[in-house]
Amino acid sequence: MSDKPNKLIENGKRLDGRNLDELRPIKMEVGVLKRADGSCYMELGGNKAIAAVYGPREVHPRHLQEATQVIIRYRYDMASFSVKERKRPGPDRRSIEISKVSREALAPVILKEYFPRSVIDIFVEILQADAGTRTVGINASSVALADAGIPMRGIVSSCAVGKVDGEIVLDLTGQEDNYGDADMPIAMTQDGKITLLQMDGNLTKEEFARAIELAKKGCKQIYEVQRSALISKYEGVSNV
Amino acid sequence: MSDKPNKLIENGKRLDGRNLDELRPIKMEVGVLKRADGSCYMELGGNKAIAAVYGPREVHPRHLQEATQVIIRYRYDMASFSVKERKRPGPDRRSIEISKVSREALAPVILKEYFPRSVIDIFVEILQADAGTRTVGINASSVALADAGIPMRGIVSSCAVGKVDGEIVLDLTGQEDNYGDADMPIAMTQDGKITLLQMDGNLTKEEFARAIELAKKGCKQIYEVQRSALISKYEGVSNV
Amino acid sequence: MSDKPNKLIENGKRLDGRNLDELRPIKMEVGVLKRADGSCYMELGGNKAIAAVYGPREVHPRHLQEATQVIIRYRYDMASFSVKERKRPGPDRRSIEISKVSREALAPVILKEYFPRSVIDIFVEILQADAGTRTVGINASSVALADAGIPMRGIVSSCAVGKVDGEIVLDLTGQEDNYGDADMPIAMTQDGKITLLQMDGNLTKEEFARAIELAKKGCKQIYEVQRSALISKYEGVSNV
Amino acid sequence: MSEDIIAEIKRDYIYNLAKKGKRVDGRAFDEYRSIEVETRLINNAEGSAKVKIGNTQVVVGVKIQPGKPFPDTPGQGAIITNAEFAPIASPSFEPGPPDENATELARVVDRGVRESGAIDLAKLCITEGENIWMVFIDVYVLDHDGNLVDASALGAIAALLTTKLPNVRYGLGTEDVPLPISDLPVAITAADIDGEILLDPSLDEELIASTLITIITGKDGSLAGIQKSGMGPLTFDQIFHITDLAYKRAKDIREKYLEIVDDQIGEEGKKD
Amino acid sequence: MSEDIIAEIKRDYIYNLAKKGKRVDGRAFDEYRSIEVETRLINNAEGSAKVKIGNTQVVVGVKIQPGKPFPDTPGQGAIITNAEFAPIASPSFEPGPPDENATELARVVDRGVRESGAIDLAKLCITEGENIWMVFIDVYVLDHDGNLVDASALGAIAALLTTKLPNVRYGLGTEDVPLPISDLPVAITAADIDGEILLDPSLDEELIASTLITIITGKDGSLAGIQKSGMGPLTFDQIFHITDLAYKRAKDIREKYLEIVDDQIGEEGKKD
Amino acid sequence: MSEDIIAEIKRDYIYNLAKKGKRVDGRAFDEYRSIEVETRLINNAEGSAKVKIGNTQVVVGVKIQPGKPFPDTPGQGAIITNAEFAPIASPSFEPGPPDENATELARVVDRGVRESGAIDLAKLCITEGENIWMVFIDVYVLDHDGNLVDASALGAIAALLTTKLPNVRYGLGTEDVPLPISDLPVAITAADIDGEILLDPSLDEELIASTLITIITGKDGSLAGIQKSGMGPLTFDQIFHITDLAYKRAKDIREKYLEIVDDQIGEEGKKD
Repeated sequence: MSDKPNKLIENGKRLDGRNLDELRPIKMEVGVLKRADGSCYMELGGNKAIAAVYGPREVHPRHLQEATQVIIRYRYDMASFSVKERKRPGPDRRSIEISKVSREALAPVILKEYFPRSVIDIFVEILQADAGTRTVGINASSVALADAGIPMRGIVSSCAVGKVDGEIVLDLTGQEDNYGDADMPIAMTQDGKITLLQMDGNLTKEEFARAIELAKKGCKQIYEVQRSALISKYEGVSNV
Repeated sequence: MSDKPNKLIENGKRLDGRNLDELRPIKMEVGVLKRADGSCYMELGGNKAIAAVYGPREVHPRHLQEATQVIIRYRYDMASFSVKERKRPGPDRRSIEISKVSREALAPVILKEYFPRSVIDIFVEILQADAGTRTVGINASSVALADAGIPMRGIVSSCAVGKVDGEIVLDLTGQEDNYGDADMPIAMTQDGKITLLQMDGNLTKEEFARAIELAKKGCKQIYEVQRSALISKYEGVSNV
Repeated sequence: MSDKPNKLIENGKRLDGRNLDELRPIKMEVGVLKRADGSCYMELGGNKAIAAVYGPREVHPRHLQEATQVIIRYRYDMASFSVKERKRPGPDRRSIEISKVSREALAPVILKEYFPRSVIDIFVEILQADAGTRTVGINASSVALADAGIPMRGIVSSCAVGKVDGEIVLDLTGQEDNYGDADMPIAMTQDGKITLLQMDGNLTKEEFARAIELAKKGCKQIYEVQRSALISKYEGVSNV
Repeated sequence: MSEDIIAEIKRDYIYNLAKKGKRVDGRAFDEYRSIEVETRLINNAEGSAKVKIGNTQVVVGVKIQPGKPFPDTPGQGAIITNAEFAPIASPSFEPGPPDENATELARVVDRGVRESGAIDLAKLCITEGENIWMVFIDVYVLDHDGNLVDASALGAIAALLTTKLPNVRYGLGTEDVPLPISDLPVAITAADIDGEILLDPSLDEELIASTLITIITGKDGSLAGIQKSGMGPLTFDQIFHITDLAYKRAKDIREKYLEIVDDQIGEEGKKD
Repeated sequence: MSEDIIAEIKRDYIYNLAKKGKRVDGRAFDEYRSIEVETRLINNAEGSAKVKIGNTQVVVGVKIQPGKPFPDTPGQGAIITNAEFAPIASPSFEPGPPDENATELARVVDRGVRESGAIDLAKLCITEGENIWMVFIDVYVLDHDGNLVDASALGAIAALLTTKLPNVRYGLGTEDVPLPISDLPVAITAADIDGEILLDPSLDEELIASTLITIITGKDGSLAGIQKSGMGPLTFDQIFHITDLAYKRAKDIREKYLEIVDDQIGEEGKKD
Repeated sequence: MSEDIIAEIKRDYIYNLAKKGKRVDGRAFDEYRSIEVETRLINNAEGSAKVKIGNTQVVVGVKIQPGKPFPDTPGQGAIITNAEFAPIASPSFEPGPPDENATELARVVDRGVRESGAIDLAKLCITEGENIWMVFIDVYVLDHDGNLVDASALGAIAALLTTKLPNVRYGLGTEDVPLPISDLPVAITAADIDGEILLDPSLDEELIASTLITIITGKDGSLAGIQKSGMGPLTFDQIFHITDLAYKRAKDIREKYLEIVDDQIGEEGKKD
């Protein structure tokens, strides 16, 4: 890890030049994989990730089927080279937890009763990581689900907010996460239902309320990107 | 481990003040868990353990069922903090062997033909260990089986005998086990059938015969404790 | 490993006295195990291995069955003490690959459609290793399949060829493999179909052609040994 | 009647009660079941605690061993938190590594301890870059009747409060000193049953809840951790309501079950 | 119509086309699909490349870390190659260690790099017997439309060409220097469909092929590795035919996709 | 006729024979099948032996490597015993770690070697607290026709008798010296078939026995280990009867198969 800088915020600007309430640059492309039923590539600052959706398809073996609704599986995985210290391939406790909360973040918008006895698999591969990977995974998965034609009540959008040098900021970088005071990933629907909420660190109740407001703003911007990526796809034009 | 003391027996007394044929203090409580069908907590000197029984219940998947009798499973587990050096959680070769011989120690008294296609699970968690944990597990399990209402021909009682400083003694402590010459855990029914017998160390045939006699005496005492623990439970009074 | 010798070939002879186109001494015995349906023990120089065949028998669970043909499984395993540095028991990536290519080396001669919904298991245990173990495994398995009465189009024979001190040689020892320039295991049927071909190292196209010719010669000799081992078995006479 | 039908009837019953503002065991929505905390029950552990919340029962053991620091924190001790759903706790036990629920439990407990700054990791450095204290927090669930997170988090802090660094055993000093604990984070978990928010859910309540949310607060009332768990969404209003409740309830529990232990430790310290 | 029937029809179609000397996508038997190579796309890796062959897509990352040498090669660096069929690449993903196909893929890629002598392992020794560079080559398959071996092997070499030894990070020098690469091995894979030999098989072609064979050749045209994979036998004539084809095709690919990268690196080197 | 029916008939037959005091292969109840012991068959092992008892066949290899001592025994070597039911031995082979039967086999063999004091572990210390000899005893079952314990235990001691410490290889001396063996424990296993006690059970006999018991005795006739295995109970009288039988039979086997090896080693020692 790099050494701790003296200041992470100077004159209201962050080390990468962003304002406190500004997202990192985003790139999003739909349908990047041929074999998957739906897919989406997303960059958010230094994060690069691909989400793929397979299904709905029948569950085997049968005793795992659910009679009245579709099963949703989510597997978040970090490529071994996505981080500075090589990560041993395969799941660890962190990725197991992220897979669980990400699945729970997306499940509320999927019309599960449409596909009894079936399963929808959502796979996320993080190719390059720089804080906020779980939010990137959820955003890309949400679009990949739409790309796969899965019927949904809406799109889930996700971003992280946190506290850095005493300020509430949007979309932390790795450096801000390491030397900051709090990190709070959140996911929500367009109608303001929270489907993911985690927090690490230290926030007063007032800061928490401000962080939530900032997260709403961030998710709204993310939603616009998701929407235009999907439109570009259907117009046959890539927004890359 | 502590260093080896000069003598483990002095003037016919052991380092903890016991006579050669004396058990450590015992505490036994029945029905300590609400979720299990039967349960029992037992202390024997420095040992603390809980046994839980679940079942009989149907076996899944079906191809594992036995058509004419119940399957009995037994899982002995040591908590990571139960021993001086932290133990990595989960089974190791020692616990696999203990689980096997403990299952075989209890199976002979269970009326297995009453529950075809079913399974009875016996789980033992060792919270604190000081030699003799497998005997504690068997004693507590035997009572937990009764607490669960499993029909049995009798109660299995278990204790260890061994050789320390050349003497045959009952119920070895960890220190006596480490620096002694032989350790022999045994389990038996009230009518004198041996259902578990293991021995490590070195015994002449004459010592073996004496050890067996001492074990009979020890198991009889254990049985009385098991019996009164069960009576206390049914009288609605704890003997703790 | 031993240090690299100055020369591996001197005056057209190899360090163990063999000519360039000579196999190491072979010992082969059929039916060495009672429990297996077919078995074969083989020595090739410093290699010692046993192959066992079980089946054909029904596949469980059923969803693994193939409706029109038999499934063939092959498991190559090295005993922990078969090599200089103790090998941890169980499969590793090398043995997984060898098991795959060995299965594919034998499958073409087995009349698979004779036994739908069934499986044939081929197990190879390497007791002592000195280069060429996969060829020994295939040769012994081929004979064990015949011993088990599995209907086959022919016998598969296997040997390794390679380049050592610039020369194309037959059947490399461990030393020749370590300090040589190329190693090429090959398996073929009597009618000249190649069922296994792997190569490591460096060969010009001309050397490759010569190596293939030498391999043909080696496999022919192996075939004669396999044939006489089977004949000895049926004559009730061991050729050991 | 099959177990499924009984379960179905039970769920309807709990659901309908909740809609009337009631709970099966008569508690108010913001009321906890009775809590018991027992410390120092495991001699072989450097710290230990058993916590009961109603019928839920967990034992937490703390083991301390010297070890190598992580490359990126050469001057800091390490916390390793693990949760085992001991087979005795559950009829559906399957052997194998912890499943996603046990993993989540361990990580939420870990985060509470770590992010509240309850342990000053810099004080656990023995020799920078070479030797540090590793703090293993092992949670064993003995009986599961809901709300494992709060019981485990409370057990972890209670066990840590009674933990001593084993200087003598490892030849690093002439006496064992208490682990320095600087905050007393408390986890409060709420369940959402069709819009109603219930604290300290029982297992039956958890099974019909659409989602659970845990709020961890420190001594100064600030938030030290949050985890939403489960398929149901929550509104912003619900979340602010829960954080308010959590703050109050955490304060009660901290005073009643943790500060009392802390005071005992402090007095012993003076005696030494 | 069930998926099985569609698959059956498709297979018949490909088979019958092949018998007429044609392929579904109109390619000649010895023709590759379009190839794209992009390097240095992963900042956190010391080297990286993404390769597309038609719809097949792999990313290869190279990580370099100091480590202990193997006991029998105290003066040599180590190469550790791993292949992951990332779940996004396949509807039939099962969690767990790499299966036999991923294992074989990793080992064939590894052999191509190792046996061609592309990396001079002696130059990766830092302190004999104590400290060496470990080169981790990790192949992630993102989209699988056949011929993973050629894509992965090409990606591995392209990633290695752009790899720098992280001297600065590990305090072993004042600048990061390129990994010394001395050969540019290229893998060419052929499929046998009822006696017809097709290069660069698509996934559908692989599924009806009786066998696949990969030929790896180096810059000087010599063979550096061979792997036959699959249940079908091959004749000697087929093998000689394939090695001839492989040599030519490898030369084209090397010139077009690797030497260009190599030249760029060389020029940068001069600039430094 | 199905295999199950054949198995059923065979079991009845063995059972009825046993009630008449007879065995299928004509042996007396206290009689062993023919035993063969071959040593030094594996060049790459520091010691090895192959044992046949009837059709049962095991190979035991001993590997010796330097390693770190356990923290609580800094001045002692280590014994690590492992048993593999090699797939060739069994139609019901499943891949994975050793099952409970293989685990029990390994632990009983280990206990026989360890508890008899056959190996003086203090003599396997190279540098106290730092470097010791680790003795890996690996049992591979090649053919399973019952009584694996006796065959494996006999193989372990025979292999250990022929084991040399590889001083030269690890630069720890100028010659390899024999591993010091001070006892020759022998395991004798009995089966209880409806009250009848049969030594050296065949696989068919094991399958109908209610229980098995192994008695390990040392040179001086004392008991060095006992293991009861199986669901059936035993009476005290049965146990005393078996220990008497075991003592006698162990003496015969020790003289015939182990002391002869020991003498050979001794003579070689003199020659050196």
